This record gives sequence, C-alpha cells and structure tokens, in this order.
Amino acid sequence: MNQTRKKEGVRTTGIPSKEELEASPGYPSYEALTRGPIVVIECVQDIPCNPCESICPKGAIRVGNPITRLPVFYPEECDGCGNCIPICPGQAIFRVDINHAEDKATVSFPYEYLPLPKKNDIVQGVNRTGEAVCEAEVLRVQKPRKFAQTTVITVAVPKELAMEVRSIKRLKRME
Amino acid sequence: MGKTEIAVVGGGAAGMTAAIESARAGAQVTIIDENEQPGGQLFKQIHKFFGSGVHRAGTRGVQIGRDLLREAEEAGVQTRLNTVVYGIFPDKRLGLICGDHTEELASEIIILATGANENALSFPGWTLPGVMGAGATQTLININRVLPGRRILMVGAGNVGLIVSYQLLQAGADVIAVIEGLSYIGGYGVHASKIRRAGVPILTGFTVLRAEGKESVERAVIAQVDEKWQPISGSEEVLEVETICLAVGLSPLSELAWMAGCRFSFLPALGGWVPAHDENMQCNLPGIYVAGDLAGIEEASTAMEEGRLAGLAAAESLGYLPPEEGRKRKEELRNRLAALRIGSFGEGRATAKKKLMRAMCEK
Amino acid sequence: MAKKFDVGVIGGGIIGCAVAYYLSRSGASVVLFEKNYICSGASGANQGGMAMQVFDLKTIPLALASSELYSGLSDELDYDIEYRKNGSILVTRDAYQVPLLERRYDELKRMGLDVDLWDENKLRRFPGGDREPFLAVIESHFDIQLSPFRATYGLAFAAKRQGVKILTNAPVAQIKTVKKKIHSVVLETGEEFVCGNVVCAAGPWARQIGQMVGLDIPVEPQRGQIIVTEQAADSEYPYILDGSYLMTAYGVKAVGEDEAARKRHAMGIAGSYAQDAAGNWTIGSSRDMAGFDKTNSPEVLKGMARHLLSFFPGMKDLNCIRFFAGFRPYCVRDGHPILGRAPDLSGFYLAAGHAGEGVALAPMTGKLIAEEITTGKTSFPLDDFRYERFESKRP
Amino acid sequence: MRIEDHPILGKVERGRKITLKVDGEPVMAFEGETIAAALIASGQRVFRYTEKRVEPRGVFCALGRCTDCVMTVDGQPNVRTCVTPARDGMIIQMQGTPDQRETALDAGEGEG
Repeated sequence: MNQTRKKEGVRTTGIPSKEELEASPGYPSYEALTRGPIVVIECVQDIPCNPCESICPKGAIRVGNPITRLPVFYPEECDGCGNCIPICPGQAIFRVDINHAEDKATVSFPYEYLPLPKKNDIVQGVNRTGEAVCEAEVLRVQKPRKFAQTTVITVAVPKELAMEVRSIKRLKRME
Repeated sequence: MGKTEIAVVGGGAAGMTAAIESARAGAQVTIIDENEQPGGQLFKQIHKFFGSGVHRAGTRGVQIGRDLLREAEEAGVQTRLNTVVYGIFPDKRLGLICGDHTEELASEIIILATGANENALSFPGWTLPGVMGAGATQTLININRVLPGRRILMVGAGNVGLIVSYQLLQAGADVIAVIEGLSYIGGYGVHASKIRRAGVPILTGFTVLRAEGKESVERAVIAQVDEKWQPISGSEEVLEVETICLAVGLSPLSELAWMAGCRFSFLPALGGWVPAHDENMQCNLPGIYVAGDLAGIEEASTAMEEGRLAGLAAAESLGYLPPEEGRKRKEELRNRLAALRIGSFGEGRATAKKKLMRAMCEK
Repeated sequence: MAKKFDVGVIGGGIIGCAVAYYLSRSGASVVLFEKNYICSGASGANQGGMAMQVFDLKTIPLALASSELYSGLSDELDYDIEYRKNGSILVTRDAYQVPLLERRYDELKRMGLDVDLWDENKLRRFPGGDREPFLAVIESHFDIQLSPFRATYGLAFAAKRQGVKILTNAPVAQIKTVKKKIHSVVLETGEEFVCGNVVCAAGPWARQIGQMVGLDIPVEPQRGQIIVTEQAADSEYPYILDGSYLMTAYGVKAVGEDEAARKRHAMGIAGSYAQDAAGNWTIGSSRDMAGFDKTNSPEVLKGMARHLLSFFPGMKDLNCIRFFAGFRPYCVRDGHPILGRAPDLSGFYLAAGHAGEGVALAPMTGKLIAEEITTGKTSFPLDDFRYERFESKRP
Repeated sequence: MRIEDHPILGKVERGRKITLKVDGEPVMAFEGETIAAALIASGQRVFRYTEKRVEPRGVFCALGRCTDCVMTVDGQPNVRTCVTPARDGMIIQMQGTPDQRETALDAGEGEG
C-alpha cells in the first residue's frame, strides 16, 4: 500500500507535513521548547473549534474570531499544565519536555484505548504514521474526571525523537 | 384525535433541542420518535464535539444526549416513543402507528427533525452479510456493544468514515485500511491523524471493486482509480477483512417533508434534496419547520443549533415570546450557527444554506 | 428556427409513450413533450393490472386486443415488462352482491370469455379465506398483470431507439393553429416545434391541453389512493377484486347495502388487491374528485385497510411500506375513453380519458391512433370512443 | 463478539441473561438488547435469504430502515431484528433458507 503522493500533507496522508506544522501558529519553535515543558499544537486546518483557548488558564492559546482561525500559541505564557490536551476534540495537542534528562525527553499525549499501560511499563513509542520508533517508559497515566474519559499518558523517549513520538503502540486486549 | 401545540417528529439532536426551546418558552410540545429511546444518533457519538463553549465543544455526544434528555424532562416535553409517524395530512394532522393501532395527532405546528439515511454504495458482493453502513457499525459497537467483525475495511474518508474507524479501534477491532475514491481526505485532518497514529493506512484514490465470500464477507478487492473514477487495471489488492463499512455520505430523510408538500432544492453540499426554509427554519408551508440533517446534512452541533432556532421560532409564532426577546435570541442562535459554517469545511454548506433560503422567495 | 416533426405527442405517460412507439414504427418523425418525467402521472400510480372481467362491457374487446399486444411486448421491446397471465378473481361476502356477480358472470360468458363461477366446494378451499367462505367468486383466466413502470419505460426506450425525440421537463404552453389546422407546439421555454399533427395524451391534464385549441375535453382528475405492502410469498391468486368494485368504478347498481357499505362506497372504497412480480401487494382502491389535490387521507387509508382485513385477516401481519395517491383521467360525461381525431380541427388527435384503464388500453390506443394519423383508417372501430359521441347526445 | 469494557463507555451494564431459540438452537442474550445484537454476539452473520434469488443478507443499517435483517419472531414474519428487543424464550427463525423452500415446495405438491 504505497502512499507516496505529490505535495503530501494532512489532506492526502492524514498526517500534517513538516512544512504544514512549521507554518502553523500553534507549533512552537525548537528554541521555545528548550525553555521548559510546553505544549505543541498540531492544528493545521480551519476547523470551527476553540476549546483550547477557553480552557487555557494562562491565555497562552488564542483563537479569537472567527473560531476557524488556527490557534496561536504563545510559548512564553505556557506553563505546561496540559489542560488543553484532553479537551482538544481533534487530539492534536501534545506536551513536550525536552529537558527531562540528559538524553531523554518526555511526550504527553491523549490516549483513548484499552488496556491502559501502567506507570513504569516499557512500551513502544510510535510516530505520526503509527510506526514504532523507540522504547518508551511510561511516567504518568492521568485520567481525572475532568478529562472526561480521555487519558493523558506521559512517556520518556530519546531526546531526538521528542518531535516524532506522538503516541504509543496500542496494547493487546485481554480476551 | 389527540392534540398538541407543537409536534416534533424525531427525537434526535435537532428534535430534542427544538422541543426543549419550545417547551421552555411555554408551549405544549410532543416529541414523536419511533425508537425505544430518544436521543437519535447522539448516544453513539462517543467522541468530543468541535465548536466553542456555546456548542458544548470538548463534550462527548453521549454526554450531551444525556443532558438533553434531562433538560427535555425538566422543560415538560411529552415524549411518545415506539411511535411511527406514517403520514402528514392536511391541517397538520399526523398519522401515528403505535404498536398494533393507529392514532391521529392534531397540531398547530409541526417541526420535522427526521434526520438522515446513510448512502449505500453498490459493487459486486455489496449485499453480502458483513457489508454495512458505517453508522450501522457505530450503533452496533457503541450502543449494542457488539463487534460485527474483527478485521474491517472502511470505505470513505469523510468525517464519518474517520470517526467510526477510530471508534472501531476503541472497540477492539482492527481497521485494515480506510479507502477513499477522491484524491484527498474529506474529513478533518485531526481525525485522520488519530487513526494514522494508531497505524491505520488511509488510501486515497482507491475504491472497492468487490466483496468476496460464500455466505458473508471474507475479503475485499480494492483498486486504485483514475481521475474519472475508473479502476486502474493491475492496481488491485486483496484485503482479508470480514466487515466492509460504507461511509459514503448521508441523505436527508425527507419523505414526510415531501408528503407535507414542502418545496425542495437539490443541493449536493447539503446531501441532495433538501426542503427550502427561511431563517426561522420554517418551510414554504406556514407552521411546518425543519431542523437538523433533514434541513441539510451537517454536524450534530449544527443540528442542535438549528433545533433550538426552530423551537424558539415556533414558540414565538404561537405568542410565547415577547417579540424583542424572540428577535434577540434568534439572532444569537443564527450567529452560533454561522460560526459553525465558516472556513474551508463550512463555506460550501453556508452557501448552500443561503440558496435554500433564496428558494423560499421563488414562486 | 423551429424544429419540424410529423407528430407532436403531449404526455409521457403510458398512453403517450405507446402512441409515440407505434407512430415511430410507421416511420413518422415524432417528438414527445412531457411536463415532468416519463411515467410521472397516473401511469406510475396504479396497480399494474388488467382486471378485464370488471370492465365496462363496451371496453372489453379493446382491452382484450390490448392484452394480446402486451403478451408479446417484452420480446418486441427487448425489455421485460413483467407480463403475467395470472387471471383474477372477483369475490363477495355480501349477499346483496351475489346477483351482481351472477349477472356479470352471465355477461362475460355470453361474450365467450374464459371465466368460472366457483362452486361451493372450491369456495371453502380458498386459501386465505380463513373467515367464512365467500358467497360468490368469479375467476377469470384471461386477466393479466404487468409492471406499469417497466411497460411505460420500455415503450419510451423503444420509441427513442426508433428516432422519437423525447423531451422531459418540457411543459407545453401553446398550440398554434392556422385555418383550423394544427401548426406547431410552443413550450413554456418559448421553444417552438412545427408539427402538422398533435396527440393529446395528457391524462388528467387533457382538458388544459384542449383549451389551448378551443376544444373542451371533458376529463377531470379522479383521485385514487393505494397502499403498498412489503414483499410476501407468492399468492396463488395475485389479483383479487371485490363486488364493490363494480359499483364504485363502473356505477353498477345493487340494492341492499348496509350502512357500513354505504359509507365505504361513498368514499369510493372497493377492494382491489394485486401482488406484483417482486411480491409486494398493492392495496386499493378509492375514488373521489378532489381536483389536483394529491394528498392522502387517513380515513381512506384506514378504510381500505379495514376492508382488506375483512376479506383477508391474515394480511394484518404484512407491513405497509408506503402509500400514494394518483389521478385517473376521468371522462366526466360518461367515464369512457375519448379516442381518435378531434372534430373541426385538422391534425388534433385525442388519446384521453382512460380513467382506470390507461395501462389496460395503452397498446391498442397507441396502435390505433398511429394508424389513424398515418393512414386515416383504423383496424378496430373507434366509433364508440370518438369525441363526436358527446355532440350527438346534446339536447 | 461482545465489547465488555470500553475506554469511553466503561464496563457494560446489561440486563439479566435470557435464552432465545434461533432455528431450534438456544442462543444466550441479555434482556434489553436487540435480537440482532444477540445474534451478532453469538457469531451469526446471515440473518435471512432473499425470496427470489436466495441470497444471504445480514445487518446493514442497524436502524430499522433497510429490512435486511428481518426474521420470523414468534411466528410473525419480517420482524426487524435490529430494533426489536430480545425477550426470554423468543422463537426466532430465518426466512427464505434453502431448506425451508424445499419443505414448502414438497407440501405444495402434496396438496396438489
């Protein structure tokens, strides 16, 4: 199943291209990431939607009017609380801490499958195409009531994959 | 013959909100729904909705459904379940089938919120057990809590195809591929990204050639198509699947509106033949309103705003709202609707809706 | 520039399509104007059968000749019209209708038709007669059924293949005459078609077309309502009528009806049940004059359903899948079709007023009108059906 | 295949266990669920055969529209199983099976 296409992007592959991400006002620069854990918004289409703006306690995400505008992210305002991760109906918001350890970064992402991994589990980190790219250690599995059944999982991954890993390989269901 | 001030046909997203608004304004409202439970398709919408706070963005459809049931009860809406509306007759009389007998219900206003039908796609083998609507699959997994198959092929990469694929994964199935005849993904990119991260390929420019199997689907043969949607020979691939889900669009469920004598316009952006209506959701026939997918295929969020608008306008026309308040609240709802019909995913529908309203002025 | 044709046919129902088809076989150049789409009027709103045993005796010979044409039509058109020679039964459970049926049986027998009056033994064995037996049953062995949609489209497709130009969504606005002769047809779009002959096959709209040439065609819409059920197993008797049909459709008199029957007859309700090739039953019938109001009424639908169950209680488990209303083109002067050339207007031909027998009489109507236009003569006498009959009756 | 646990909807809450008789065989179901759900859970895919061409059909719309899933329930033919709740002891039969046809044909010949 060959998926090569001219001008690949979210409309043809379902995955935002590097160009699309970098052109998006929600996608922070690498330099911004070095200052501490912040969120990364991978929202590249004019969908009528703004819960990320409403929920951010710091005003670090601004959509404005009309609500189809892409979220503009102000990394300097973001304290990395991650409230926007589970609220995003498109599951397009992640948190990245590239300073987690010498060679490790953490990535937090929404996860809505069963079974859930447990803290300290070693699982496989997957990139945007679902391909396993590394081992990932589960650091946190958060599922408070206010997340409305969405779980936010934080994993530690090799630092150079901080902007690649966006989820984990789904775990086998027990029958 | 029974009587009600406002009869709402269909207790889904649009019908419930219409009934709630009318009843809150003071009107006597009866929802008629053929199912055991009201709520329509909301209870299988287990994903979080888009929009903004007023549209309940970030809340799951199933939760919104629960809230609407409670609100309807609090507002004093009467609900007649397991009741089929078999016809609309002159003087806004509804013919009802309730179990083994028929009844008539006289009303001053009818709000039609009958929803939509899934489109089918015919190809050799499409009648085999295992080929089903994507919405049907969604009902089975999220309402009935059964999996129709382990290995799934999804046909269509609009929002329904993408969302149901995701929900199939959540239910424990494997989606072998999503195929789409167009050269691009029609649904929201974020829905596509979700399933791509889960390892599901999305093949654009592909169609299903045939379903094979003795008594039910055992495999699907897919192929690439050219610009004229003709299969390219040599591009066939065989997928071992036991279920083929069709997510190839919806059509307004419009029989009752036709029967009532509503004027229709053909607007592909809204799913085909759609009853013309004005900015109060009223049709060319005074006292007949439409809302939700019947008035044009859109999202549940728009259906709910349209329902509110229709319900409010209906109550207002019966004198239940001071004109100034009615005007203000309807304007607010129209703005909320407009907010959902902008951008590259919404413009087409906004334009089509304008045409629909212009059709009201034609002879 | 106006386009030129030998004949313009107004109406894309089964009559217009049959006229166009038979004309095209004779080599005439034909254009057909349909204001909506093919089969959008009465031709698509009926039960698809020819229960000739209940017809007015005057039309039976014409109908028989038509059914003869139908028997070979699928092959001729290379299109399956679902022709079935299943016969029909005419039944009653009302004592007062028994003489009616006996008289009808004698009349049919005298015409040499293949009918049986069932003896008591067979009545008791009637399947589905799970109430008391019928009091009388006439079985016709010559009645036929077909798909009216397939027949109409089959005729239209064949006509098209033979060169007929078929225009749909093409309402006629005007018919131009020059010195008492037809000159041309003008559409609402302004498009003009020069044709020396025009056939009015406009069904219930015949009167409006007649007005365009100053001719009063006494045809008005008679509304009929029909319920359609889901598919059921094939019935041994797929076409069943009851004695009331003779009364409501043909005004045959009978004395002794009770209050319920009187009310039912006043609504024009009589039993007419036909199972199509796919297994669906159509449940009729009703008659009333309501202008062009095509709405259904729950009273009539319920009345028809109750009447059905009084005959066949077992049908209560069949689901209804839809219902509809249509307009029979009914000749308000005498209920008979109006066929052939119009008086005092050269080139104007009538194929109108077929009431509930449009499907039944279509092939012969098409054949005879084509003959008259192309040769001036007909192979079957049309005298009983010509427009002139109204003039002779004038006081 | 039943979905017992679900990441969004949680553990399933079901009615009491009941038994249906489907073409003579007992099938376990839960009160309140549709007949179709119980049959799918039991692995059944073919719900009926068509009248004319004897082709298999299964659940297609799951909404009570398409009538592909109709079966004979307690003697009543053409019941839409996707919208009809299961009840204990229901007798459910497939319509249009090749076997059934042969039986019907034989009976017909017997009657003459």
